[in-house]
Amino acid sequence: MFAISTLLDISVLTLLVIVALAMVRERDLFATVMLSGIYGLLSASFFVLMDAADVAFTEAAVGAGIFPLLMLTVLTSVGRYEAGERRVRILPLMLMLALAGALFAAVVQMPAFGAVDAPSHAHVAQRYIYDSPDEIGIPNMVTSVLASYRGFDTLGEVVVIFTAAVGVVVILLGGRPKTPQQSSQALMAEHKVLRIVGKMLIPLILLFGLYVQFHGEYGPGGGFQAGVIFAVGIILYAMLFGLSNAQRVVPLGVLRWLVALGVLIYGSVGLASLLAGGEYLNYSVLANDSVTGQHIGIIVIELGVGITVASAMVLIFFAFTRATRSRDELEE
Amino acid sequence: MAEIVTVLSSLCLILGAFLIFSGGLGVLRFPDFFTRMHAAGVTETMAATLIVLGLMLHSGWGLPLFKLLLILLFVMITGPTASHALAKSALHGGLRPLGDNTNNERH
Amino acid sequence: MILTVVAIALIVVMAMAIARAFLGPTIYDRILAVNLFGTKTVLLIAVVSYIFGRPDFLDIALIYALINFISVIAVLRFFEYGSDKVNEKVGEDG
Amino acid sequence: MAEYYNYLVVVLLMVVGLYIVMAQANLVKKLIGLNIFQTSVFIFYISTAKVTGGTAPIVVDGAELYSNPLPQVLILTAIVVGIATMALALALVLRIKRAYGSVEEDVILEQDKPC
Repeated sequence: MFAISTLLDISVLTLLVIVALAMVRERDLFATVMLSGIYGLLSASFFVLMDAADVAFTEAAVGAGIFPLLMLTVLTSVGRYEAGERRVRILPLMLMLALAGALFAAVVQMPAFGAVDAPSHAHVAQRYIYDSPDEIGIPNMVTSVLASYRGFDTLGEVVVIFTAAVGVVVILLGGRPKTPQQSSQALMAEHKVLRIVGKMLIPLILLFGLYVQFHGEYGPGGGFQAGVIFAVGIILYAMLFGLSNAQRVVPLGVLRWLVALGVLIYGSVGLASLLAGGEYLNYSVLANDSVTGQHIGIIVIELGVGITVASAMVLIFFAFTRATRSRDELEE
Repeated sequence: MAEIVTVLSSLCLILGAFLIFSGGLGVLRFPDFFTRMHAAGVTETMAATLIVLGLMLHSGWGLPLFKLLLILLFVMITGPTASHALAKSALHGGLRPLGDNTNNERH
Repeated sequence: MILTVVAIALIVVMAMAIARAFLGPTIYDRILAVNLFGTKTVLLIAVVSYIFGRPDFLDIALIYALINFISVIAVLRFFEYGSDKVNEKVGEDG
Repeated sequence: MAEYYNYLVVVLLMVVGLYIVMAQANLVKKLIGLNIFQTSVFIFYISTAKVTGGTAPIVVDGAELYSNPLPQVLILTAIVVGIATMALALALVLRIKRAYGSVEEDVILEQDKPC
């Protein structure tokens, strides 16, 4: 069993390097984005091989789903081919070779890959692994570290996502929309089969998102993953039935409120625990029994994370689509 | 009884692996898009079904079985749909199969 | 043992799909390769979860199956109905 | 050699990503390079988390050794933050395209030159 996991590890990593080199050479940005989709899938498979189920979950939805999607949207506006000659630049190449040499020299000084006694496993990780099932009372250690032990850090991450979404909206929806440059065309009207199958899949995706949201304490999952999956469901609807229809379902104004609401929910849990006499984001004081308190706290803040992530992703997608599409298409 | 299930499961897995490999070979070696599409589309659904079926036999009753069933369902619905949409899109985009003389814009 | 063979076959086919994605020659070949790659990833994760004895990982395979379909739709949508700049040379690229 | 293979690949990917950012003029391509760079960091962290013979850090009967959950938590949030900031960068690219009519670095620098 050990041998096969090493073999898979090495082959997946080799494929990753090959794909990355292919991306350097490729002049067609469209093909590069296709390759980056493959790159996302590969790195997610690698995370599965490294036992990082939750990370693989997120990378699957982000690296293989949303990242190529945003890139493609941008490509419809900036054009498909790179301009100019492709030449090897000597100075960056030399710099990179020097950097690679230095990093190689540093890397072989590290504890061997997979070493049980590596310093990074020695300190706080032991507590997370052996005490968290009793202290927090949930089996998924990644969720307990994310939501409880490092709750303050996660609050910061959620605020970053919120800020990025606000930034995208300000940058893209602030000015006037572009002048029309193409005829209006019924979106995906040619693909009746796709529309029908998509219509069948959307509820399943949303349901699966909810499952991931609330099952995150027991299996891989949680607010970040669920938010992205939920967003993907709504984005699928927007792609199949047009942006204006999707905006009728989730209007931009509502999304703007939701992005803020998630952060607010997260922050209020911290305030609630302050009021109950504990430290900020110390959920143990939320109920009589500390494990129950942790449960309540984690469910509520994961909900906040899910709401912010989902609405931020949808908001970003809507903003990009509006900025790259012409006016009459929006009003089809 | 247990042996029969094991043998069946192995059979499904091996057959699936073979189909996957032949499909991959077809995608790599066939001369034009539509033949490659054929190689991928035909083998993909069958191979995925066989492998998931093999895993289902392997796993026995429980939640994993249900999840595998869902995967099977998704793969069986989405695979052919994606192939159909892709082929249609290629035809619509002006690509013609090899040996099709009705429209020679690519030759 | 048999699961190992299946996993290796999947890795080999993934490599073939990468080769096709890089070679092209048409954009549709690349989309086909990405789609093929996605299905193989779903199967690889499912098989690996049994090799490792952790069927929890099946959730990940499930989400891959969904995402893979969506990315094909996305590519088709933006390729067919994107701006003329994207469509300028349908079929032959590179 | 095999026990350092992961880290060697991390270095390679990092260098490749950085090379794209430095040497290629198209802004979208630069962002793709940045993404490769970013992923190499993810791979580095997740590799350090792996313990030989360990299993995923979700409590399961009969498992004694688990991989380290801490790097996984850091990377899990970093991925989502990464896509959010990447979206911000892409939004800037769209605005640059609108303002300069191009996303090639040399063309933009040419236009910015004082006459």
